[in-house]
Amino acid sequence: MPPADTPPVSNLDVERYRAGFRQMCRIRAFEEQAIAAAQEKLVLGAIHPSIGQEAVAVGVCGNLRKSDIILSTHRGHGHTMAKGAEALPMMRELFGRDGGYCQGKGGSMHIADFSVGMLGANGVVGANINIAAGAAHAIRLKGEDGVVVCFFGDGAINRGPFLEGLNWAGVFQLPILFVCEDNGFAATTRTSAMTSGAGPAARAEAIGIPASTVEGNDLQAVDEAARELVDLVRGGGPRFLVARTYRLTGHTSSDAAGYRPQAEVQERWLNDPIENCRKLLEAAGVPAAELAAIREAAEAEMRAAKDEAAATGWPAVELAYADVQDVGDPRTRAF
Amino acid sequence: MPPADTPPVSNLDVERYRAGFRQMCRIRAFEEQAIAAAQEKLVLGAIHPSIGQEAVAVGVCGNLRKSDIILSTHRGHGHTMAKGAEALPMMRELFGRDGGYCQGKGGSMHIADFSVGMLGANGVVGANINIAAGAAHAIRLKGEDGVVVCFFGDGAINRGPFLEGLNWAGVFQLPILFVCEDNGFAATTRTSAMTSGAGPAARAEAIGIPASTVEGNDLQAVDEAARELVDLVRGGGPRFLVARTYRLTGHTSSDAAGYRPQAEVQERWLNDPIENCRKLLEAAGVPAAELAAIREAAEAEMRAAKDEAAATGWPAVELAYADVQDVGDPRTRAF
Amino acid sequence: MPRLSYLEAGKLALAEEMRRDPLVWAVGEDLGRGGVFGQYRGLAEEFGPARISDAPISESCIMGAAVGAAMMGTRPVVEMRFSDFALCAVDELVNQAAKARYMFGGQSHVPLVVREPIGIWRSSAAQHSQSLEAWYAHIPGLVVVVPSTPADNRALLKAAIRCDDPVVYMEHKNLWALEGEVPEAAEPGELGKARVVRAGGDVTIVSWSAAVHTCAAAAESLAGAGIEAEVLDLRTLWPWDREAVLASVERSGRLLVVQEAVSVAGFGAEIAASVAEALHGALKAPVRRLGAPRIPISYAPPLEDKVRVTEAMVVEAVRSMTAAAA
Amino acid sequence: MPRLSYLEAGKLALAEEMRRDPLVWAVGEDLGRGGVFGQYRGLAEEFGPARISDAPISESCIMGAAVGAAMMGTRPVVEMRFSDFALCAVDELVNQAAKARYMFGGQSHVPLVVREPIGIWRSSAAQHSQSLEAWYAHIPGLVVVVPSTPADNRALLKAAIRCDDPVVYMEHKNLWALEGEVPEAAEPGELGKARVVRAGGDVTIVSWSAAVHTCAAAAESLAGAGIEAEVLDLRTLWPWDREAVLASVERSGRLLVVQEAVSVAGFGAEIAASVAEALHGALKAPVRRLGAPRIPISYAPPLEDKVRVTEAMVVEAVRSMTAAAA
Ligand SMILES: Cc1ncc(C[n+]2csc(CCOP(=O)(O)OP(=O)(O)O)c2C)c(N)n1
Ligand SMILES: Cc1ncc(C[n+]2csc(CCOP(=O)(O)OP(=O)(O)O)c2C)c(N)n1
Ligand SMILES: [Mg+2]
Ligand SMILES: [Mg+2]
Repeated sequence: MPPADTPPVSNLDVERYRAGFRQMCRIRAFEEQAIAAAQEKLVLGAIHPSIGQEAVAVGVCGNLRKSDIILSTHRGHGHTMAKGAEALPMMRELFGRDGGYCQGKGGSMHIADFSVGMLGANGVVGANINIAAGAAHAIRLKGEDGVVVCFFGDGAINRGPFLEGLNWAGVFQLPILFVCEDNGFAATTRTSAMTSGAGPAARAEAIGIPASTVEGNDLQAVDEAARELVDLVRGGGPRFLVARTYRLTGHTSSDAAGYRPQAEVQERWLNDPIENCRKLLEAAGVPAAELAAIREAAEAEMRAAKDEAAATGWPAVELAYADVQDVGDPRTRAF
Repeated sequence: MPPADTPPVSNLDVERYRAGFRQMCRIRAFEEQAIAAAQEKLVLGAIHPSIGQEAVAVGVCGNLRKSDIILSTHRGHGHTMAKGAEALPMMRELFGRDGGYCQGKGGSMHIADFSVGMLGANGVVGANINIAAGAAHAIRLKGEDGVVVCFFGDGAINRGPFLEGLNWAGVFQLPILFVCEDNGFAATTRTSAMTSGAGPAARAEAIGIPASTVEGNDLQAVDEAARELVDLVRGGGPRFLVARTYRLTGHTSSDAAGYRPQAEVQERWLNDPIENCRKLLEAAGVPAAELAAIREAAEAEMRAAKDEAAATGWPAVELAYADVQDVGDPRTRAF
Repeated sequence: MPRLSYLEAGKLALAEEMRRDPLVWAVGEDLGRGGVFGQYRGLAEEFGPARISDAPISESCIMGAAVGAAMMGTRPVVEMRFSDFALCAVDELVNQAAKARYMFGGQSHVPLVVREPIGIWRSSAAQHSQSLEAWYAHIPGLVVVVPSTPADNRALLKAAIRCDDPVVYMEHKNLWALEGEVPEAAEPGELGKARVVRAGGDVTIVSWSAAVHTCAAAAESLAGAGIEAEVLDLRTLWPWDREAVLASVERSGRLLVVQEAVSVAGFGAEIAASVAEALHGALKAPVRRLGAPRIPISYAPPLEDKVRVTEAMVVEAVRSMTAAAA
Repeated sequence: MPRLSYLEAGKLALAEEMRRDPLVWAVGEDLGRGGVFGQYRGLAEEFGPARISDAPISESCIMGAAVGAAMMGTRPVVEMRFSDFALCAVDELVNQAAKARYMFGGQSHVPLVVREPIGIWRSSAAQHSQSLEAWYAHIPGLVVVVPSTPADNRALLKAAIRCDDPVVYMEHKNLWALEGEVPEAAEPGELGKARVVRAGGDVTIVSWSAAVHTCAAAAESLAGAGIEAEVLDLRTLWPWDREAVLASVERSGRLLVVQEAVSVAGFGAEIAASVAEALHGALKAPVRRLGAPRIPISYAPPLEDKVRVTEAMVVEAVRSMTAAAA
């Protein structure tokens, strides 16, 4: 299922999409190395790979400033990297090692890099929506011109915060772009089976947030849609974007996803966003070898990140008592 | 603002609307006596009168069987009485006296009469929506043909359970009618100021629940809409009804409602549902004196209920420890 | 020293902090018209609707948005009306606010204050009367404040607003009208310091929030009978003033904890257990707790009263503790 | 006696109760494919999708709908995946389920079971590892069950399903694979009765859930050193077996409570305080508690380990308690 109409390649901004391609390759390679590390028991906690969804993260974040803010989900590696975080401290965080973004205290599900405006993945589905609304509220209160992007999955639209956070953004006309990554699944369940009505866009519209839908495996389409929406949101009010995509792996790295037919997955692999982008660039005249080299470089980078993370020591044990709170003695445990 | 077109009175079911008129008068009189009792410090907890909204409770509940179920809100006296509860045990409950429906343990905000299918008022806005969905789920599981009606206010549509409960009802296609009483206010706040988008009906539709809107101060309109919807719901799936009305008193009996212009309130009194119904019946040939007598009888009934409640003793103190739970000793307090 | 009500003192604290720091703002239902108890009356007029902000009936978003706004450097004060309604926002408070600083490895602070009025207030029944302070004391990352006087409501709300940790700030609904002296000085109080309500050497009574006043009254009448009780008002439950409690019990040899909350697994258990652990040898009588039975709160006054700890109960408990040791 | 895993034993209990009573049903995310830990695997095949029902990601509706369905006479078993996610449904559990019977004056029961897997499981971090059993023990109306063995997971889940009260049923995630003997007899267990894991006269160790196994191992090694510890597994925290605990401590003169949860305001405080109150004169050493420090749970193993109570810590605590008294 390749994107319906491949746009004319003549006036394609090749630089822009080459960078996007590279970023998608890096995310893919990061996920692959993370999965391998999980299989080798180097990553001990659950990880939720975003393989197949890279174009959403890259297409949206490519339109943000460093000072703009994103909030992510349990499936947050792609968003984090797309917003500008580096591979090694990310990998170290997944490994729970020293020098991880969260000092090894968060792991994959709480990955964050506040220095690039990435205010955290979240272990609770939908919880980031209200937090994102509040981040946008702060921008408005301070009279700044930043934008907040809140990523969440199609499963999150059935949680209360979806309603409360969108309504909040609408009432206060906050500078926030909601991005629903509709990958068809919530864990092992087809989201459609547990969702009543026409879906995320219709719900957003009913809450007064203009919504649009985009083919999420088409980097160019996501990029263009996001550019327009981020412009509207900056200094303006909220918008909603549904990106239709597919989770090419299992829910976690240890989920074989036997609940969906092989044929379905195979067909979806034909719409791999990276391959789509590769073809687009090739058609625009970028040599295949150059694109292959970008991909290989990304893979090498992530292999190195994995190796280096594996060679990194644990965080100092005393960190267990740090950053709990300013007030009171956290060591209190037993007398 | 009287109802736009008064329907032809010729084929009006006079019996039906005389009964409805009587029920509305009883609710109104109950509320008036409850307010008086609160002023006299006979009712000690907060009460939320439903004056002005009687046609919604009566019009909807008039289409239910005794075995059908309703769930109500903090503003629940009207729903409770319309579903068939008696005035005296209701009044006793508000007074916290012996013989109250909840043995005086619940008061106004937790009034309930399970024997007529009234499964409780609720002190938490919106909490009844999920509970109602579950009640309907049980009916479906047991293969019964009952219907659940869930009443809530326009303020409740901004709480998470609105989304979660409606989605649940849609997914499982439960026999439930959601009734949103849109009285324009949530406590001292105009609901419109805190609600984004087109309102309750649009939200319900977006969640896949067909919605309709009715003039809620017109007993006949509510009755007809409810009849059609209850028929569809019985053995079928969920429906949503918005009843547009107005809270003629303050939020509680001690709220002077100074936040809204006198002129607005005065204008709204011209659309008093009881007066609307009285006119309808008079136009259909019911003598004015008969209607006045119905109203006076209702007032006398409620005065008597108030007096009798005031003359009733407190519940036995040991009841404080009853009905906590089967397991464990609730008296545990101090050693 | 001017006299203010507990409610006015809280309002003054918020106003002072808002004047001092433009990043402080408050949000909750009906705040524009003063809030449900009038704690915000007049503030919207001074600070405008953006800083004294109304909110939809969306407790989970009020709390969750405050988390995001706090991470972005503002200082939200969020109003929950009744602590019972904060149960609609527990994920936001406990999984998000309390843990964000830690789980993100110190990249962020979450300086928010959640005002959660607690306690029994005549005939408010099971969903408008709870005191769940013990819950929050159990959660790493949270500060728990339970003021009992107008002066403390001013000083501690100011401290809470300036604190970089998320603070659960529990005012007692039955104290709104209580008047008391409030120092002119606008200094914030210190979190974690108990107040000696009354000195005495025969027994240490530890309490907080409205129950402090019951204890003070009981101590007065005990004094008439020759028993000198020391009454400590903890003021904050996390951190709680372990040192002050231990020092007092070391002198008196007797501990009675008095709380309005359900006794089973209430915070009183933490204090009683801590004292029993630390001062076993110094105790002249077993530690004791008074609190509510494990029942929901009733509407009918005589039933509602069954959960109250009365002055007579405190007197009786102290008498039996002192008699036992004699 | 057949050997079953803790997970299989829970599954068997649910299947048996569903066969016995057509009004028992289960609902939660992904149940149709076995649930997140496989605790429901195969059940949808036997009972169909209406009785082993999938759910949207709507914890508050899962819980709230269960309240309504329970009031209508069915017996829902609701699955929260991780007890942490139940924090999205606290109003439904605490304000609604726990109070409905009482505040409606006995007009209704709310026979629901909430399965809330608790505890530390390697590298699951702050939002997937909590043990908040103390919270629910504090709430009138709730039953709290914390099984530690396959046999108990079968017997107590059956008891929970048959109980007319709302039950918070907390399985420990680290025990899923634990195998043990499970009696053939399909009788439900009794709520509120502790199990004597090991008899001994020198010290009483009270514990529950996974920590019981740490205590049992510690008791073994203490026995090697001539110290006989009695280990009690409470199994349920409300009701908790006060009689059994007091009787044991009366004999041993020493109490150590061991819990995985945060120690501050944990349920261990209730037990320690109760024992100190009731048996002050009989104690040969001060009561003691072991539990987690007041920090969120980390992802990195060495930091995560900082919250664990280890066998060595239990041994050390008992040694110092018995030494002190010698
Ligand atoms: C409140 C809550 N409920 C359940 C879960 C368990 N859970 C983790 S991810 C997930 C599926 C989420 O689906 P979706 O939002 O579509 O995101 P996706 O995984 O597809 O990216 C579930 C149910 C959770 N983390 N939080
Ligand atoms: C969760 C929650 N938040 C706040 C309140 C306080 N409160 C009680 S009634 C009310 C207004 C409700 O408005 P609406 O739903 O429109 O019902 P109405 O009072 O108009 O009948 C509020 C905010 C509450 N009871 N529960
Ligand atoms: Mg999804
Ligand atoms: Mg309203």
